[in-house]
Amino acid sequence: MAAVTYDHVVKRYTADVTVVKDLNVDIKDKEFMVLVGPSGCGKSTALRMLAGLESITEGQIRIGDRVVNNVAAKDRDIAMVFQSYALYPHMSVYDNMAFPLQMQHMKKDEMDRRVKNASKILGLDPFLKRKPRALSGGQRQRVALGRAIVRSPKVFLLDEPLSNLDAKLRGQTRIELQKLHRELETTFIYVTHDQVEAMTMGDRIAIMNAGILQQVGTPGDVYDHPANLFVAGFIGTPTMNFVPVTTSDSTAKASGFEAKLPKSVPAGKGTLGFRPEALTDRQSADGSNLQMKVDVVERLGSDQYLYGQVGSDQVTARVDPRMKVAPGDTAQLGLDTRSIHLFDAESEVAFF
Amino acid sequence: MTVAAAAQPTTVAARFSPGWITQLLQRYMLHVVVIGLTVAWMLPTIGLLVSSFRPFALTKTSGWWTALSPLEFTLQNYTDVLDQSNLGQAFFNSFMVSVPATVIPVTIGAFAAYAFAWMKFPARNWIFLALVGLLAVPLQLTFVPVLSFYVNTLHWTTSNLENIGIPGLPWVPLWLAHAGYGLPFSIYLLANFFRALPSDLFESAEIDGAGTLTVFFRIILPLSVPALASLVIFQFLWVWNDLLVALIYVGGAPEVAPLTVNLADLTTSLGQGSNLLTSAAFFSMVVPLIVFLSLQRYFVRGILAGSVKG
Amino acid sequence: MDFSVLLQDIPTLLVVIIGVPAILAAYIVGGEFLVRRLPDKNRPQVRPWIWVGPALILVAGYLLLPAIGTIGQSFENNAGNWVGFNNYASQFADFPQGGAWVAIRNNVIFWLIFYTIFTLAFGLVLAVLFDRVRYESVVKSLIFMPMAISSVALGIIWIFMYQYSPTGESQVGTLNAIITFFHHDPVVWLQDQWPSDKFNLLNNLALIGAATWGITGFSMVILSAALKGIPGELLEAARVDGAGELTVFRRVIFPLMMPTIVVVGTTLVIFALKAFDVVYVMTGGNYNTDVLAFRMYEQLYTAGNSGHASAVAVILLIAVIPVLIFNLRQFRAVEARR
Amino acid sequence: MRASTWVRALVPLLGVIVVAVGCGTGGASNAGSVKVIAVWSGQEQASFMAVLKPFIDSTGIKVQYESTRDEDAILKTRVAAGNAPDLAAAPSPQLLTQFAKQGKVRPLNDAVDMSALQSSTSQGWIKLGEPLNDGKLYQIFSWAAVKGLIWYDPKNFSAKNYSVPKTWQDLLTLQSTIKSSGTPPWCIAVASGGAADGWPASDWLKEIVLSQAGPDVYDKWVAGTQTWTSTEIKSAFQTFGTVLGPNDSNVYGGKNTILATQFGDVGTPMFANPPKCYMLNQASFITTFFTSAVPSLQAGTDFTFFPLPDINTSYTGAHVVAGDSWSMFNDTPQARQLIKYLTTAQAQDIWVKRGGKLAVNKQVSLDDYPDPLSKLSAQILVNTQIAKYDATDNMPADMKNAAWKGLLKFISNQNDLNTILADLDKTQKTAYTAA
Repeated sequence: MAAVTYDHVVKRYTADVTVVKDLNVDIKDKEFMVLVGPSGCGKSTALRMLAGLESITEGQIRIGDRVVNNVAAKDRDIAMVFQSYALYPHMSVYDNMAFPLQMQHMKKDEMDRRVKNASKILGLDPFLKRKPRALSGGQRQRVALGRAIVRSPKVFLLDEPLSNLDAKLRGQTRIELQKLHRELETTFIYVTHDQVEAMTMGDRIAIMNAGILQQVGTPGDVYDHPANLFVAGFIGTPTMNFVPVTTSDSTAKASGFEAKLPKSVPAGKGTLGFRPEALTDRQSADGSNLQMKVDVVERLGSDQYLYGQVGSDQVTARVDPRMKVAPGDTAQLGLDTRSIHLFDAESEVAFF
Repeated sequence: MTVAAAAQPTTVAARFSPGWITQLLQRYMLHVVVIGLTVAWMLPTIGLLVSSFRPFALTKTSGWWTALSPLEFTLQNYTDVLDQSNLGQAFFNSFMVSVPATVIPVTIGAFAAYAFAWMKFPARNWIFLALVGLLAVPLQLTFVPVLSFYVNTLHWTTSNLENIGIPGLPWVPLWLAHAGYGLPFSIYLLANFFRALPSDLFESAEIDGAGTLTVFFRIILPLSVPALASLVIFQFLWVWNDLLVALIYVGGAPEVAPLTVNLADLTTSLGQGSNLLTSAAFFSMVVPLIVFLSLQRYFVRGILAGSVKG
Repeated sequence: MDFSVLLQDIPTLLVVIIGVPAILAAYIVGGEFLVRRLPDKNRPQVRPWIWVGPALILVAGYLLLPAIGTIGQSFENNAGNWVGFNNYASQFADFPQGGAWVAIRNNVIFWLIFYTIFTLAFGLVLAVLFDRVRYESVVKSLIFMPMAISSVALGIIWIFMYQYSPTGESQVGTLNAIITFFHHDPVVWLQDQWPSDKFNLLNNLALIGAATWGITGFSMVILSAALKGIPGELLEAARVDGAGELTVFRRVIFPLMMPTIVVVGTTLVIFALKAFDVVYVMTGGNYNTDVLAFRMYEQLYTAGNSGHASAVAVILLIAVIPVLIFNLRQFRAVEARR
Repeated sequence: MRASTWVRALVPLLGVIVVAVGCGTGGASNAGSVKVIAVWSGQEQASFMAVLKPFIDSTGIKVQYESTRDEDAILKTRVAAGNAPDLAAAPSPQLLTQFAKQGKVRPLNDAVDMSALQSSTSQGWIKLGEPLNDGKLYQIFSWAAVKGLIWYDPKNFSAKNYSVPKTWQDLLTLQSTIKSSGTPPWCIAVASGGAADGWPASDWLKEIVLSQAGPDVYDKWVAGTQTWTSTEIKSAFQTFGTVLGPNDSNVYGGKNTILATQFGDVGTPMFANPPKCYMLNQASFITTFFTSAVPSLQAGTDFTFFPLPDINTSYTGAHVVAGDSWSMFNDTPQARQLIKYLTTAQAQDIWVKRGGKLAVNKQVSLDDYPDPLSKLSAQILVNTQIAKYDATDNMPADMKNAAWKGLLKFISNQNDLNTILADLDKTQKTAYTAA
């Protein structure tokens, strides 16, 4: 229902502690935007500035067309789900969900209608009279969602809402959240440190590191065209292989192999990046083949990962599960040069 | 638990130890320890209670535990207190003193503790420290300056306040005095408690549209019931049992003097009538105990459980 | 005896019981109402002062200003003339038995250590033990009972407990009765010269014991509330992890209760430094049981020497400073964790 | 909820208060009143109220009486803060003398009828009321007690054929006779509930100083010009030592019992069967303690007293007395009326009849005393040739306290005498200038 814009936003605690540096993001209306990054990267601070829980040192945050820098949290028409859920322990589930509506002095029947509606969506009907302590973790999480839903806010803020759930429940809730996003047709801004959540849920992902926005894009974009070494390494499991290389024209020479580059680059030092799935047991057409001394073999059923040495570099490969290989073997592998990346050694920015 | 664990030396098991004895010991050890400690703790009070029912002459020559043989009990000490003191008026006065002198510092203290715990303002920590430091000021030193402020600046004395005729007015200086003396402790205790509340709750409420007042009245206060209950009890006890501050600020006139003053007057300046103090002590304990017992249920387990933990 | 006055005046009582909280609530609501009239920017600057204002005014009036006056007076004689550090010099004269030395020793060593540790330890042990029985509320009320006893009555009870009759006579005091039951000579608890007549420990401990008995209910109740704030799952988790009960207590319960223990401990340390009632009622500071607060009282009211009294009070205030530093660290740590 | 809601909720509450305030019982009493502070509570308070009743009935003046055990603290605070009572009575004139020095109390020369006072009260008592020696009367005495009475159980004495000693030597002989019979001669108890511990021992010392060294030394001692280390005072301590015996062996239970026993319980061992001691020294008020501890005791048959024999015969008939003195802080007509009333025989007689006090006013008839013993002590009071006021009570409070504490130390270890006296000299140097 509203776009959100971060416009040169800076958050500084003291002169030398800056946690968010010049953040520029446009979040479109009804978009599911995920802010992802390692802990301490400033993503939560960015969200809390939007929520109005932290002051903005420099720049502007806009919800729709309205600059909200000096608008009180309650007047920003947002709802937030906390990592800890922040349920009021002394209030029943119903009262927890009705609380924000009471704050708006809503008519009792309208309030009732909304709470009932939300509780139906979330399957909380049987628990309305209970106190939070009598609920399971998943139920509490849904109450926290319900409290956000009832307000029909312009923007939904979610601060690592799944991190207190177990793995199975987390998977389910991920799907429920996406459904909810579709049903509510509202802007969602979701903060997480888990790139899987980011990849699976986000319409777009904004990756942050050390207070600096690294890249914004769809999950596919970010995966296939990481803007820099950090993004490349952060997104995807197992992580991308990074091999130091010396480039000249359109070849890159590593310690154990040579790879043909799709584009010619200036001669010099760089880091070659390729995902495990780019290194397979199929021989490469352009001759970028290499030999790996296998240390560990991981069979996952659908896939088989090989961890080993290529030259003096540690590398991971994803091969056909039927390939027969044992630790200590030397495997013949081919590199798919169409999906390799090269990063500048100094700036770590991607050439391609 | 610790005691139960320690009370089972392993060396005994090697010699003679049918399993059920050890188990029995283990099972009842806790109760034996708990009840034993409680009884030991009550011994002085029991002694006083028994003595209060014994004829005065006997308490001088034999211990209270001999009271059963020969069985010699009397209600004399209690009836004497009822006859000699003006208990009705004194109880009333004590309530008139204690209730506001508890409510004022706890409420004002809660306001301030909220600010100290959750608002930012200059010199916050230093002011807070100064408050804790002021806990150590001996009250006796403050009497003259404070009282002369009342008398010389405000021209307030108990009797002219009484003459205005507004109910409770003669006690106002005493209320404020108890508030002033009780506030550092109130603020210290409550601020530490408030500070320990999870910040997510307030932030969530803030986003939900709750103002400062709503957060205070609808979230902080309900969540702080155990701390508030303890504080109410302590402040009430302190005021109820106070003698010196009452004597300084309202004096010993029977129309205004609280129970403590009244009961202290049972003995003469030379100490005659000290037998009455045993029974008087029980009269003065009744109300504090009722207050404690009625607030006891608020010390419940885990009021924060389920709020922010996964 | 006439209780009718109690009934007659109940409307007055009600007015006060309702009126006082109403005025306080009106103040804060009104204050907040005014704050909201302010521009957005100024609200966070003004609001805290509305909330702390009444407390600061009362504390300043009743404690701070008199305390400042006390510091000034400690450098003056009774006539109000500046005497420099003379008042302090006379407190620190004649080490170790003269001036305020005995009081300082008793407060800063005996009371501070034994009173604080006894009370905290008893409170903690009782809170933990009682937490595990179903009749908790009953035993807790019984332990709490001494709190309801005024200091004067407490003195009477313990004078009773410590009463001494000569060896061979029947003992009226409870403790001596127990001791003589085991064929030991009765002990003169409050005058005893143990371990030596210049360094009496036993009678100081006897006083501290009486005070501890009175205050343990306080530490038990607060510590018990903190104990109940520890989520059960955490303890279960620790037990599942194979921790014994002692380990659970040492590694889980104790650290989680630490903030509360600090609060109670701080309060007790200050109570220990301010110890007065028990000494006043039971020994009058005789037999080397003097304490600072009592010495101050004597200097102020008996000797009528406000300079000396103020100097003693200032010594007492200075003794609190380490506690304050500890507290400052503590809440800086809490702040950092947020 | 917004602020406005809270405001709306509060309006009715405030209304209640305003109405209540409006309905408050207004109006002050116009008859006039006197505020009085004294230490009398319990039975003593009842007696004082009985004294006041005729005054209130006849004048219509309301007397607001406050009693406090902690008179030093309360009165000093109130006076310093400017909230003094109109009248105060103190058991120790020193407190009131301090206020006289500070100019806080009003001279009474105009307030009372001096000629009437002089005819009804002996000059000694009036003189005591002029502590500043400026010819102004600051204190008026109403009731008194005689100190230095040796109490004994006549049945015990006759059973053993002991006779009442007439001379100091007789007393010492009796003392050793009793001791050799296997029972300690004396009971002494000096505890007084904390702060006042030790005063009963000072009764012994004062009596000895007066009777052994004479009134001049006594006066100088009170005034702070006679040092504690002087031979006179030191030998008074030593004489007290001969009463206590080596290591307090003349006293029941020795030092532990002396120090640990409340002064009111001093008589209990004497009335035991067989008696555990034969004599004790206390003021006239001790009888009420006897009878409350052992209700069956009869004055005269179960206990009686003889005055402490003269130590030095040149001071024969010297006695230490104590009494309640009055001062006026606010000169109001009502206060004047009341203090005048309190000097009258009519007023003093009321308490005398109720027991426990002796009248200072000579016009109170000896026949009004309720029992033979109080009559006897009243007679001593009237016939005393050298009446001296309680010395420690007349010393500055700091000195008084130090003296009490010094006596406690002396009882616990008589060998420390020199140190104790030297310490007392130190206090003497500061105490008299401080106040």
